[in-house]
Amino acid sequence: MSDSAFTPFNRVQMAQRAAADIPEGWYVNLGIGIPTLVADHVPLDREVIFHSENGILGMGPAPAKDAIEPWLINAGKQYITLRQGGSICHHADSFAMIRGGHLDLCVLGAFQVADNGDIANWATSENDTAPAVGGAMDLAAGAKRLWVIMDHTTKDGTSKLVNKCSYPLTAESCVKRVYTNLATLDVTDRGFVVLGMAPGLTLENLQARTDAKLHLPA
Amino acid sequence: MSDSAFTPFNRVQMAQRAAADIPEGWYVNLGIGIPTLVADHVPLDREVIFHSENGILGMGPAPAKDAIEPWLINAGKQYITLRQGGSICHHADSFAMIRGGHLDLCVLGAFQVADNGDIANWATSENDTAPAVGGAMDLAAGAKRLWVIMDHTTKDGTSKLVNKCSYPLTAESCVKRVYTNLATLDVTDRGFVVLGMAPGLTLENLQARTDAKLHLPA
Amino acid sequence: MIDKTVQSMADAMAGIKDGSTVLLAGFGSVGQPNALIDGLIEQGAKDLTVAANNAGSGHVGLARLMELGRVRKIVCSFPRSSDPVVFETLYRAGKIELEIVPQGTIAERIRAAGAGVPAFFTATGVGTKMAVGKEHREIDGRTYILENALYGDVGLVEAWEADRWGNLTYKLAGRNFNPIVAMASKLTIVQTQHVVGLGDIHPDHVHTPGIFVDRVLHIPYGDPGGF
Amino acid sequence: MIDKTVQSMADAMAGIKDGSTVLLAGFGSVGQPNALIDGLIEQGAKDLTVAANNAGSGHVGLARLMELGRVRKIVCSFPRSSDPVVFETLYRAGKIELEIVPQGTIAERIRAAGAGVPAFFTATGVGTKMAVGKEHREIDGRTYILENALYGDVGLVEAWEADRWGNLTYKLAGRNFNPIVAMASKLTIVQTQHVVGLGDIHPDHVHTPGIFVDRVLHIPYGDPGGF
Repeated sequence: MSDSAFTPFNRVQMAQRAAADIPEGWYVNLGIGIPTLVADHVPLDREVIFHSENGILGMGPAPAKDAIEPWLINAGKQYITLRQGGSICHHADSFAMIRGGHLDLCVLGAFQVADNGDIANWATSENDTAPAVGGAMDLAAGAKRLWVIMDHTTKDGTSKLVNKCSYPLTAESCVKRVYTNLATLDVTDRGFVVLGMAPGLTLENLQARTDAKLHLPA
Repeated sequence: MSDSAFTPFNRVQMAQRAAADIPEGWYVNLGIGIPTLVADHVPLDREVIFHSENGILGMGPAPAKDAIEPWLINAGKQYITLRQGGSICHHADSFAMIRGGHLDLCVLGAFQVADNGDIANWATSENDTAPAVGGAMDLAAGAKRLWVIMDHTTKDGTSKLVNKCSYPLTAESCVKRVYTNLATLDVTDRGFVVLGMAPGLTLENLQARTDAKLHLPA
Repeated sequence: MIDKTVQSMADAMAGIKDGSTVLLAGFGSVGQPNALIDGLIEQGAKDLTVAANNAGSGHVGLARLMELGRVRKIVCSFPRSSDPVVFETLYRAGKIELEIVPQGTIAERIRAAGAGVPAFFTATGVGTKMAVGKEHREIDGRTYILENALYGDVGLVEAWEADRWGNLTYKLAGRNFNPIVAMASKLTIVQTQHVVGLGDIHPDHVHTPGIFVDRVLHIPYGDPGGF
Repeated sequence: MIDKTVQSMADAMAGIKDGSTVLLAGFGSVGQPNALIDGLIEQGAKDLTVAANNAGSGHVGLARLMELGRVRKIVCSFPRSSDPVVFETLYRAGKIELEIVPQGTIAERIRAAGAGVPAFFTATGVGTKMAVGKEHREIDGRTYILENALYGDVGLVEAWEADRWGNLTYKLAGRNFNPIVAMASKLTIVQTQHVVGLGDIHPDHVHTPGIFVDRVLHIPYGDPGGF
């Protein structure tokens, strides 16, 4: 396989692309890692209401170092701010928001996404010692939409967009869109549909890096 | 059957006897009717915390007419006061208190109580048109203890303490004590045990008015 | 800018369809969205299933909606009231369906609908008519029955304060079913006594976060008059 | 006069038995009853099952309790932490049992225990390792699994304010698991930053009503230091 010249998206660009697709008024939970960066690219005057599993609705940007409120942390245990209009609830109510289908969107990282929308993002082996699931299964199964932001392949070039997840599942048939460093793809009844690619990349080159079959929009 | 002279308890005395048996610190829900009177006979300095199904904990006495708070009503839709230390919660949390076994006591009226603790207090016929159950089934099944205050017999002399309820059940095997206008009785593994009787009444006379078999304390 | 406030009753009621399930908060006349019920009467949706604690009183509000033949079925715990003539007349004539549910079961079923719990076991009603035809199960030595979530297509709520994000507070016994009705309904419509600025409600004091609210209409009627 | 405040850690911990299930509130180091965990270490109960969001960090608090061999089983969603060495060492050595539960499922299981719901259906975990061996059921076209309530013999809670009836408030993210742990535990023990007079907490602002609280110990430590 010969590569033509192309420029993969960097982490910030991946977050920016997802951020650009979030309309005002959505209730959104962002997972740890690149998904967390998404919030930085939603302008404050486009009101998107960020949720954190530990009972926070209406998270704002990170605080200045001299303005930390020690009683305000997010699910990643980072200090946060609360926007005007933000509110607090207990853990069961917070997960009622998630599990009751009230979040418009959740953005998670993943190890693998299958072309039927299955996601694996919490353990890399069936025999993982002491795997940590946190709120990922609730978010994946509960949010109205699940988007994934992840690299297109592992460091050794193995595709993370697969026909069938080999890692333990987080949830079945729930991913709606994937933002990778190479492309943006929707998960549809036909499988992965390519919405956009990194500059200079061809569909052929993208397919060469992808286990799952890629489609163009109908 | 010939009656010896005796003086049945009146409604206030029935309420007083139950009130005297409630220790400080109990969380108590009082049903509509005579049970509501119980609160009037618990002195305020013996702190008993009264609960109402509509999310009220810490009900105080009825308000003076010129001091009504129109946003404070109880489950019987009467104006109430809230004691210092009182609190409000929503209906599901209020019934979580009931159904989760957090109330020390519920006092209800009843049509019939059986000697296995079954209670019938919400409908007088299997074919009742539009029977109204309210919170009675939750309270009967959920409270740690259920006491009943009721007349010993119907107006025509039919015993309300029975071997088996003929009216539709509210809950099974949950009544622990019954205060009637003739006696106080515990419901035990042996059935009804008479703890006290109206002045002048004999056990023989009480049994003559009672379908269920009466026992004396062991 | 998110602004869930609407300026007219017509906007508040827009889109409610025939055949909807409407969850109605309130207990007694406290915390009851009377203006919205009148709005629903005006709006015209019919063939409704209405879940509420009781089945209306007199000839106003829910009773009026039933009297107009717009309610196919009522789900409630206590159909009696000070003046239940409308309900009783319809019920005896076989013109309205009734599902009686213990008050705690109805509250928990509504909360379950909001929390993503489609069904749960409960001890309430075991051994009674309420348990007939329901799945029974013994768990740790006690018998329980299975109850289903009660979802609303529409929820009508009365708040004390609301902001433009739809954050709500309630006043005293006005809270009752309101927070769970808001959670359980696809379209939650709120009438509020006060509209306040964003941030005016302390984050620790919000009773219903805006995520559960779709539309807010300002109806500053003052105190409830009676029952 | 009801007075749930206790004057010493020994009084707060009195009667906790070997073999108890202990529900531990807190998320990160916020709203976490650190003093009570130290009290439990001192008190000596062993063979404990501990349910918490994670499995301790460093060699203090829950990690210390585990390191002392007092925890038979841990129920949590996220056993990893910045320094999970104690848990991982015990776990690899087969000296501690682990039950991994999705965070929302653990929260709902705890709430269910407090609310009289012994079991409920949920979509979380369907199709995953979490669903293995659990009852599956299709309801309205979606598959759910059955989860059981998670009851505490003892619940450890941190509050911001408490009064002598045991009414509590929490500060911001300090709320987290605290209200549901209080609901679900037979013996709920609270450490509070502030003891306030009865009536000082507005009835509309009480987060945990005293009915869910047994003992209150005043531990005014100030702000949490970090994670």
